[in-house]
Amino acid sequence: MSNFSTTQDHESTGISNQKLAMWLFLSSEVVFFAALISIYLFYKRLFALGDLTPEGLFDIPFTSVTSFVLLMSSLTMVLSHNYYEIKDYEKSKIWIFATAFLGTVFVSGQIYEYTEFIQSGLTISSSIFGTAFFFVTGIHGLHVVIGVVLLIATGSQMGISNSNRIYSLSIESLALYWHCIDIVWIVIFTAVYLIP
Amino acid sequence: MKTKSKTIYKRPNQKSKFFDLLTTVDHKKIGIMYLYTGFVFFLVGGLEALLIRIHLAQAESTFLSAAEYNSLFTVHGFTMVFLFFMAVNSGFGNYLVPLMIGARDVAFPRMNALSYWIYFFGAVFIHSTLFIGNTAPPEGGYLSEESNLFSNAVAGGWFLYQPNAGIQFSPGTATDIGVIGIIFLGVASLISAINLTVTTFNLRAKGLTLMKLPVYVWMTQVVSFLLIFSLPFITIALFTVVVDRQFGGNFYNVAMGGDPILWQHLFWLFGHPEVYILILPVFGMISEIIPVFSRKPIFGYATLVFAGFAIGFIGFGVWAHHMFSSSIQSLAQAGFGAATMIIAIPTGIKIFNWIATLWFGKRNLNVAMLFSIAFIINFVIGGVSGVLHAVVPSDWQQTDTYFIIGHFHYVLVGGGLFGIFAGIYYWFPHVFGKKLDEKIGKIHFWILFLGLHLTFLPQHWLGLQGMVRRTWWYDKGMNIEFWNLISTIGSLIILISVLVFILNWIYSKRMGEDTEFDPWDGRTLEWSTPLPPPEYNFYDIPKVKTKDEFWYRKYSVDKEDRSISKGNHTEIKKYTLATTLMDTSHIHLPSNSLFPFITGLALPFLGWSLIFRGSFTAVVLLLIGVLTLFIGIFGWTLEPENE
Amino acid sequence: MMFQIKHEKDNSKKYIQIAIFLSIITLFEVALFYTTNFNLPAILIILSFIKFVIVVGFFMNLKFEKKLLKLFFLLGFVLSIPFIFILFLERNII
Amino acid sequence: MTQKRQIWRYLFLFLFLLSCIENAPMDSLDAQGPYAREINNLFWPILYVGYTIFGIVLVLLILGLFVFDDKTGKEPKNIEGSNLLEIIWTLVPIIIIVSIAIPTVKVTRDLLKTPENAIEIEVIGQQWWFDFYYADQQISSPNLLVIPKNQDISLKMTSKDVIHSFWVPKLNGKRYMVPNVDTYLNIKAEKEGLYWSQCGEFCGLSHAKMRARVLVVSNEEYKSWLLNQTLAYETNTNEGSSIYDGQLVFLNAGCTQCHEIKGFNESNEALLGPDLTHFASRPMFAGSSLKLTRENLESWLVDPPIVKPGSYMPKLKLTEIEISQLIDFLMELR
Repeated sequence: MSNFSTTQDHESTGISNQKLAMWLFLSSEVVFFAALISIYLFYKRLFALGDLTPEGLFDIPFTSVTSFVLLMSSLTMVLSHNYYEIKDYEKSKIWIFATAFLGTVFVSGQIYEYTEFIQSGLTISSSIFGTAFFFVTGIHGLHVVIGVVLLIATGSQMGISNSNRIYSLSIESLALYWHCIDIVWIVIFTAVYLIP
Repeated sequence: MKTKSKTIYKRPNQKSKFFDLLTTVDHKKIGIMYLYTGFVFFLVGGLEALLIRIHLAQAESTFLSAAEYNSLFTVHGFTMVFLFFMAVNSGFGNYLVPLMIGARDVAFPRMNALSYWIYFFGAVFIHSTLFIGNTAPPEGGYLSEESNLFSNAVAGGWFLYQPNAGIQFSPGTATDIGVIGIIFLGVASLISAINLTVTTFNLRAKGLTLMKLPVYVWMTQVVSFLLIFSLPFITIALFTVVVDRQFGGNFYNVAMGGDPILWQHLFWLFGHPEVYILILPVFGMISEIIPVFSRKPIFGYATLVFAGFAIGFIGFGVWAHHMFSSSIQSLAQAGFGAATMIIAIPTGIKIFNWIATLWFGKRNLNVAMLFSIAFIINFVIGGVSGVLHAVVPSDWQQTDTYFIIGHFHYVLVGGGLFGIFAGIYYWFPHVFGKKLDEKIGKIHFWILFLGLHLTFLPQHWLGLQGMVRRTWWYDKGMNIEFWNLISTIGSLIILISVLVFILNWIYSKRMGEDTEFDPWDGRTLEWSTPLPPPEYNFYDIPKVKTKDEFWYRKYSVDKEDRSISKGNHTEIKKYTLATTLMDTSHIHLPSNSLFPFITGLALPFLGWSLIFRGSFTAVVLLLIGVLTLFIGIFGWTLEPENE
Repeated sequence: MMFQIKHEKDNSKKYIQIAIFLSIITLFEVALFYTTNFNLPAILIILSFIKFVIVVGFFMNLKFEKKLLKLFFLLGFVLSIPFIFILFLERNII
Repeated sequence: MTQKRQIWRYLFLFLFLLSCIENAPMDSLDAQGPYAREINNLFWPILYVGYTIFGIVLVLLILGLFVFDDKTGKEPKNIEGSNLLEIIWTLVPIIIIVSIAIPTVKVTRDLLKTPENAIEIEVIGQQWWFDFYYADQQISSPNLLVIPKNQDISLKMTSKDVIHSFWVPKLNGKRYMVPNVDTYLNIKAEKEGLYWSQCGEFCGLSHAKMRARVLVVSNEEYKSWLLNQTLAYETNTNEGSSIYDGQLVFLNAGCTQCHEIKGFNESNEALLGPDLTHFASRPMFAGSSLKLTRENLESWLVDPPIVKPGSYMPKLKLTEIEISQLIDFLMELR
């Protein structure tokens, strides 16, 4: 994923290669998550039949706190990118680790929620609701974990070397990826938790 | 890296040619590796097809058992669609697109190598189903004979309809190998699609605006969009199957309320754009070959490009024509039938544009041109039989019968394969600096043409006479042995033509007619390089003024709008050949990198760890897989860019 | 070699304000869900769409990018909408 | 069909379907019912349209290559394109497509309408045989659907395991049989006879051997058949006969776990295997893949999975004598 383009340094469309590639990947992710959520909505009418229904199970305040955490991690990410752009690498490093921290808080909240549900009997094979719920939130959780790993890797790289070192995965595409995960969680939170 | 290389392969500073192949990031070498691997799988797929055809030659034949037959046609489907056709398309795409837009390499060279290695290891992983996976009869069913090589491969048809490909009705690990293998190939195609899109939009030569791009680059661009937007559907669908089969999910578990039709929707939402992903690059190649050999520009460039986008876009709205006989309401069926017919219009525009290019041209019927013209004929036959079952009522009679098999083989073999052979005969000099022999080429063409019609035309009639698709057994009483026999003879003729082609390939690679520069008086930029092209493609990045830039460098236009040669062909040749000896210090190429190979290597281990889930080997495989993945990715990011 | 960084100014204040606005919407959303517990999903969908557009527009500053990027991102949406529509049509929910 | 039309059709028929001379039992073009005929009446004109389009393209191609190529020694004219031509070959296909689409929509809609006063018969597809259940008489006739002539039949179809597809080529198109979903297909036959049917959708190992027969009879015969099917089987009591021994073999070889014979071994819950009460009255057995003869029965009873791979009927390991006694008993089940 190097932002190094072959000997030409001019980009015909004025958008840097890496940003264009990241946005293409994000539009593919949009279709990916749209399909994911519509599978959940497709089976939604069957959820009330089983004994464990969404209304009875979901603990809305807890999940809205974790969603708020993810929303704030989006803020810290954009601050980190902002400080990186104005070459204040120390602050940028702090904020990037803050984002990674908020990300882990969100994931641990998610895992806690999973243990709650499994204890109350909802597993991936217990019912169609279980499968769909764990599938949607699981795949999103996987994306968040990958995001956190990348954040830590980039943050640590920023730490080791001096600021002008060109590491391959620039802050910008990482910020775009993280925001994408966040807005997808906004939609999942509404579709899975709030809509009856 | 100052290397004066006469041909692509010689890289003095590489320890060995083999190591260079593992670490290359040159778009040309990756393209050639795609083509070679794709062609190997074409032979494997062709062998499977032959076994099926020999089995079906006579009624009630016991040449193959049911399990072997089901595995054969499934692996034949996977191999031909994913491992041969998509590989050859992205091989041509990787090789030609940077050359046609005047770039030295793709936007992300190492990502390009990564997409090849993920494809390669995905292909190895899928074909491991022949040795590792095991299919068993559905729970409660019995199987009399023991399983052998083929009979334990994935056996659910290439679109793995649920719940038949679910855990209850095809237990065993073979289907999982097929499913996970396709996820890997999807990732490979997605990466190469993004790579080519960024290359096409960002790395064009000076003055090469979007409307001056060669039609082939446009078609590869439409394919990249189709890939980017249709692969998520298949990835999600295959994830649901992995969850269902491996972790006891209930997506398609009918007892828990799962709905198998959801799988069909998800699969065919990818399935139909997929067939346009296969055929559009071939449209692009034909639109490059016909103008060169009728020595006049492509007719109606803008409408051709627009028609390509129209096919791509409407391709997303027609997927349910694979499901007419399912229980979707009549409104949806009529709607999808109409939408399928609408796609025939842009395809018709394209075909009439090619024919119009032929008119008033100075024809040169060499082998590439023969293949292109045969492509048009076969594609129209395939298109017509396609429209026949876009008509919903007649599709109820024809779906899942041999009529459909006749249709898509006409379009894929008659259309796709002929187009790819046209591309091979046309660009072979560009890759190897030698021309494929015309005489053997013509023999190859006519035998293939005969074999195609003998094999697949009768299949239309078999379909109408009630021969259902995927039957390993048909009775004598069904009176359809005659045409099955003809079809088998036809498939043997196709085998002969492929052997003739291999002979031509081996012969011409050594004793072929030597070509230094621009053998066909080409029109697009890739012919302005010395053949075979050096590592850096263009000594100086070309300045583009008009469409068909290379043609108008050699010809000017008189008042009668005819081109007159500027007589500078030999000077251009001398200059371009001289550039290979000049100092190339001002050119800086990305260095080789082993990490794409390592990252690709990790994937089969992750896949096999899922297959052997629950045993100790699974843990070992998982460790190896995760370890190699981490080494690959972190090594990649820490690797200095431009050394 | 690195693509020149255009905007130099530090607009972290702006981002914080946007974040505050977003959190207000989230609070409003959850409050809405609790107080009335009505099941009119339309409001919830609109609110989440607003949040979606804000994050994409400002945090990912798609608003200030070239037209081509917007086209690519929009194409992703356009091609996922028929999917949802047809799925519901097939289950004759719509 | 007017005489002229007939000749015209056979000309194309010859060109397109050389093998239609001897009758293929599953030939979807030889329609015996109104629905299949309506589909064919739509198929033939569109086929002719397809021919003409292919003919035009072929002619244009040959002309372009051999007649209208540029004969002046110089380079050909650089014709970039002509808007007029583009408009023509966009509008003409649109007209053709619309002229095909309108009848398609019409025929699709009225073929999907359920006819009034139709007899409803349930069809249950399971791995590798069809079961036709006549609800009002509570009789099930595996592999053989008996219907009266000129009578609308509405088939209410479902599946017990995977997706199958019921298809009688000479009567109507095929329709999926989806587990837990009722799909409907209406058929109507105008001529008495035995029509072949085969499962359309790939459903596993013995998909090719999942077949059925549709027997079209006159109304009286239909009623007498229904009556006969409702009769139970009276067990044969004289010990000497081999039928009696066959009954014993049937009882203790475990056949009763899967098969039910009314009057002999009643069982209330649904069993895996087909109902054998009137086994011998049907011309075919084992998913209509074997004709009802002693040799076929023998080869089937010796090792079912060889005949139908993956079959749910295990290899019973019966001795020669037991098998022949069992066959005598089965032949009694008229």
